[in-house]
Amino acid sequence: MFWDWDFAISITPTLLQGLKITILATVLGAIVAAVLGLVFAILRRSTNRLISRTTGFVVEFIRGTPLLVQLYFIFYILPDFGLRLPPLTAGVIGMGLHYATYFSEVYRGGIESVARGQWEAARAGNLNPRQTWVHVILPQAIPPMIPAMANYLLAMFKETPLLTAITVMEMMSQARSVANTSYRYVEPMTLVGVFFLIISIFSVFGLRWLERKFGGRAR
Amino acid sequence: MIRVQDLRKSFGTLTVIDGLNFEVKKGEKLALIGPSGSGKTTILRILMTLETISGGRIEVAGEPLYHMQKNGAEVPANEAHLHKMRRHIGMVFQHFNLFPHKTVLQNITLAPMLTKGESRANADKRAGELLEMVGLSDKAGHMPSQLSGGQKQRVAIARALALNPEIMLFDEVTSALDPELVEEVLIVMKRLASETDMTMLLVTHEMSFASDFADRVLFFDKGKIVESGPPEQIFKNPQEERTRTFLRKIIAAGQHV
Amino acid sequence: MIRVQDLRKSFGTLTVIDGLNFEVKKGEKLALIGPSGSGKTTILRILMTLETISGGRIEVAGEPLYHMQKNGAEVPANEAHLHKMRRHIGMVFQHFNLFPHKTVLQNITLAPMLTKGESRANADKRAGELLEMVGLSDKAGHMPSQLSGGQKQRVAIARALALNPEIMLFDEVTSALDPELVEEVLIVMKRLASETDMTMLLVTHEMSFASDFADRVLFFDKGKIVESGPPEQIFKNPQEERTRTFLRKIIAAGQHV
Amino acid sequence: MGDWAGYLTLILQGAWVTVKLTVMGCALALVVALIAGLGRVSHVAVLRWISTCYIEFFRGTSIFVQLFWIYFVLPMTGLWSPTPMQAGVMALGLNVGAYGAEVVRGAILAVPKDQYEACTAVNLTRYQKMRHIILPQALPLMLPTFGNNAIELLKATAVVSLISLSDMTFQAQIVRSQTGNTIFPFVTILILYFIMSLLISTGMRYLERRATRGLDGVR
Amino acid sequence: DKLEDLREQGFARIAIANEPPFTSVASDGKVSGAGPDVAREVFKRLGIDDVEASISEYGAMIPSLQAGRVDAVTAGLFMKPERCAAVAYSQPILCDAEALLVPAGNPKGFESYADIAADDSATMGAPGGGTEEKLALDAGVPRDRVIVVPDAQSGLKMLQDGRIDVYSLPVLSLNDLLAKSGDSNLEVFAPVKDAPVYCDGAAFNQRDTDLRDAFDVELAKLKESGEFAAIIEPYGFSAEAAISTDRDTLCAQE
Ligand SMILES: Nc1ncnc2c1ncn2[C@@H]1O[C@H](COP(=O)(O)OP(=O)(O)OP(=O)(O)O)[C@@H](O)[C@H]1O
Ligand SMILES: Nc1ncnc2c1ncn2[C@@H]1O[C@H](COP(=O)(O)OP(=O)(O)OP(=O)(O)O)[C@@H](O)[C@H]1O
Ligand SMILES: [Mg+2]
Ligand SMILES: [Mg+2]
Repeated sequence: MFWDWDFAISITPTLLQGLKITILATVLGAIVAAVLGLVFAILRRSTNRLISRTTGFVVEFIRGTPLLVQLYFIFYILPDFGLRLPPLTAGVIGMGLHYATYFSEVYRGGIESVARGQWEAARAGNLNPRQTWVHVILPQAIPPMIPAMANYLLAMFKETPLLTAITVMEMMSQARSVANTSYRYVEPMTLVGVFFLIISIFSVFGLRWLERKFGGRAR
Repeated sequence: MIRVQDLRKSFGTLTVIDGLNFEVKKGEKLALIGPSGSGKTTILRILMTLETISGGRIEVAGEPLYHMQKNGAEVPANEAHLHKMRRHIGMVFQHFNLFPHKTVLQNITLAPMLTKGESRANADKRAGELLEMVGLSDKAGHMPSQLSGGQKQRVAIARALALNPEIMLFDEVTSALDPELVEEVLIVMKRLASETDMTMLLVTHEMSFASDFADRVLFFDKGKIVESGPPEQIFKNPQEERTRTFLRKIIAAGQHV
Repeated sequence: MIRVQDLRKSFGTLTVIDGLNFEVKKGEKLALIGPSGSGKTTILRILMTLETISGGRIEVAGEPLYHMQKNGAEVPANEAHLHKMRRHIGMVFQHFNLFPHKTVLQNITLAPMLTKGESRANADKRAGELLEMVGLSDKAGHMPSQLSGGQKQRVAIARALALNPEIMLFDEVTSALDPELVEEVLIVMKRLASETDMTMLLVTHEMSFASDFADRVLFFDKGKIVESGPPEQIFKNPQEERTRTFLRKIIAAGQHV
Repeated sequence: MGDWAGYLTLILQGAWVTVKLTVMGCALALVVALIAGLGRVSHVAVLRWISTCYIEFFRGTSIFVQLFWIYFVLPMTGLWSPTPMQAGVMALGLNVGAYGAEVVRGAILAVPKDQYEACTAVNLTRYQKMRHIILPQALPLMLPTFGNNAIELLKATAVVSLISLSDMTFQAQIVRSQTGNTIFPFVTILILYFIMSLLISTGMRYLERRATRGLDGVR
Repeated sequence: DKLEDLREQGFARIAIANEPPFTSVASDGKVSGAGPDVAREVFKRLGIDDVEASISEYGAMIPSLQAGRVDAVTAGLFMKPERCAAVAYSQPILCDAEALLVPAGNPKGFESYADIAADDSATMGAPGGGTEEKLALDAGVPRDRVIVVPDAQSGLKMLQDGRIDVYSLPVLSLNDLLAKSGDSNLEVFAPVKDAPVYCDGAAFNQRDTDLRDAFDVELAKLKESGEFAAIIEPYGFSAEAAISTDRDTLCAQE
């Protein structure tokens, strides 16, 4: 017997419960990533070599090592140094930190995509740096970033199963828990795959729309 | 109005301008001509403070541009000094550089409102007059992307004029335009030259226009002034061999002067 | 050599060419002039099979270009037919479109070796002759990025000639060049026009060059031929009001014809 | 607590598995990315369709689910029963290959239209055009993103520990439970991952320099 | 015939858990522990010279068996009715009772899973898909107070960090864990009241009952000769417990 519909239907509410946590973790993580990413981007542009280099190293390190290991680190090792975070918080911070390194690149790309002539025209119009950023650069830099950011949001969504390792009951954990108690694996895992796929497919349509609207470049 | 003394400018190891001296009187219309890469754009960009200088001194309206007084000594200018000096100068770029996310009207009013604290009503009124002058009264609400090249360039001219600079710099304002659209911009420029007493520096490859427009022509080569004088002299009776060769080539390529 | 009948071309809802008819005889040199957006480029691109057509019929060297015989009926051409027909035609682009990752020599020899199976030795020899003709014998090993615009365009001409097409198409081959570099390209083109009996179609905004180069001039507007005739007639004594307005504007913008 | 040198050897054995997974996964990803990327821009509708489905499917679902299907569900269908190493390489290669395919497509489309037209003007066939003109120019555009993708793949190898493949993260877990020490194994593998990702990015930069040699000033 | 295939091949693939003392991995990578040692011995007697052990997480063991990725699981996978329905067990091998790891002095006085259920603020850690999780849920501990912990070391750490109040595993597992940690602030409470004693067996694919039966024959001989006790007792397991019960009893025990 390969597939049991009744069983599949009976576990769906449990999985949807997990899906809620998955989405919560994704959205909160993305907010952290967006804010921290901007901080990284600004620090990396700093004229102080020490600050920009150090930030560069930290960013490279975080980006070069697996999120799974970072999550273990945050959840199981940081308490030794007096920082005990609840699972979801640890997960949000871990994912946010990891993806902030990607977001910082997006910010950089967005800012660099503004034509040099725009900086010069602002200067010729005698705007000061703050006015240049607010009225000329950012309004042009942000729209092309949106598709790339949405892309990373989707990537974060798909990485939430890692949170299992730090006891967050997201969708994949729920599925494994169901599987482990029922000894049926095909239904929960396939359902999880289907949920991921459905959300991704809708997101892809959303992304295409964003790309059309803001005409940016994807990953 | 402008005095350039021993100006030097290098990009890395490449020296683009090497010991340049010239003066421009108030209200004078100057055309800068010369082969590609001779440093014409660079000079305008330096006057607009879009570059830094490597040596020498520039005075604009009686004050040093890249230097300032501090405790009696002359030190490199800081951003505040540059900001003050830029009020004297406006520039129109080859590729217009309009703000693509603002309407035509906003492009013109943005800087006056932000840098001079003008009220929206005043800024709008002045922008209306300028659009009238460049013949684009009906385009105030359009986005730049809805305009043709010639129209964009006329908006760019209006934008630069909106700040009422005493000196205007024009860098090949027609060379990115389709030939048929060139005329409408040149008409505006000629009118501007004859109607105002602004000081104007114009870089161009259109010899006949340079000749119509300018009181004086500077012929550049390799970051130096080879020859300077009224248009009749430079175009009809050039003294230097280098100038003659340049003009011969230009004429062979189909332009008349 | 070329016969265009009732040609129509639309981009979406925009009809760019609408019922165009003309013929070009073997060896004829034709200049296509007209305002921006009139469809000049589009015609050349259609002849080079870079576009599809929306209606009408074109014959090149006696065979239909966009149609072919199949079981006695005329059907739209397939890629194989287009590939065969393209052997008659070469094109030089406004922006040269050299292959940036190949040397000058490779740019010229690539197509003969790949499409005609020429040996490297033969292809190199012919490339040498062509480079000689365009005055660039010493640049064979250079990369395109090391050349000036004028040199690039001369290489592009040599590349197109290497395939020995019977028809050559030139689309504003000098308009992306610095004025000083225009001449060297025009010299090559004039020589080409006088020395070979290739059929040539030239789109240009340089009226004096069109007048020197062409046996016949077609003046286009809005995808239609407004007037056609020998250069003396078109430039000195145009029959149509539209032609006169166009020429007036061009002359006002600084060109002579 | 014991014999650190011995446990370090265990981790290094895991590191070797990680290296093998990364190298083979990248090789597979590269091949798949080229095929699917070319399929995406093919003029044959069916090929475009198949490539799109593959890409959207593997980008749309999470690598955990893919790994699970390949390792547990595929054998149940009786078609093929991959070893853990094969399953890991397949999941990683197909997953990252789907992202790579979009990079290939993007790079091919980023070659200016002019170049395609010049090919038609000198009458090259479709194959000759791709082989001699488009791909050689697209390659330098792909390399930086491929470098990032390779690092993504390296990090993703950590998830194969979920199918009991003794990679570096898995070995760290074993050392952790055998010794009761958490910091030692995790710090060790963090450093090892970082070294590996540095090697990848350095290697890619070298390749990039080679591929763009002579192309300077073109773009 | 599966047995013949394995003999020819010269080794059997077994899944083991990363859970001392059921299994242990030496610093040279060699696998030992009570489960693998018994399996190795029995397979040897069946003419299969060697076993190839792969460490799995609990959740992956039964799928591995069903997908034919391993020939047997000898990992402290206790017999329970659902599992007996999913796999073919041998006769019992390792028996252990459930235990609780709690702060020293057992401040909350937990002695059974029902005690945990009764304390609204108590959270309990257990491995995902393990017996303990099921027992706790059956005793009325709500789902959100049973934290699924990825591995024993993480469970210990969470207890030390105060993230959970109690961590439950079989007695010997907890003893080993506590000994390795050397943490005097914790203690093991064993056995858990009202919790049955469980025994594992070697688990086979249900298609391979022949192999299972052959395994049982050799296992019985091993038990009789006393060699069985010699293998498992050094790890702390009781041979008597395994010999005095059988598969059918255990599979019926809820
Ligand atoms: N930012 C820069 N970095 C390096 N070199 C530069 C830079 N800007 C200009 N140059 C070089 O300085 C020289 C002069 O350039 P400039 O643009 O002033 O010439 P130009 O006379 O305006 O030429 P054109 O007629 O082509 O516009 C050229 O050789 C150019 O390559
Ligand atoms: N790919 C396209 N999609 C939509 N419209 C197009 C496309 N190519 C050309 N057009 C339109 O077709 C018309 C004719 O264009 P074409 O380039 O042939 O003009 P042209 O005579 O060569 O002008 P120019 O002198 O500016 O080169 C223009 O209105 C142009 O906007
Ligand atoms: Mg310039
Ligand atoms: Mg054109």
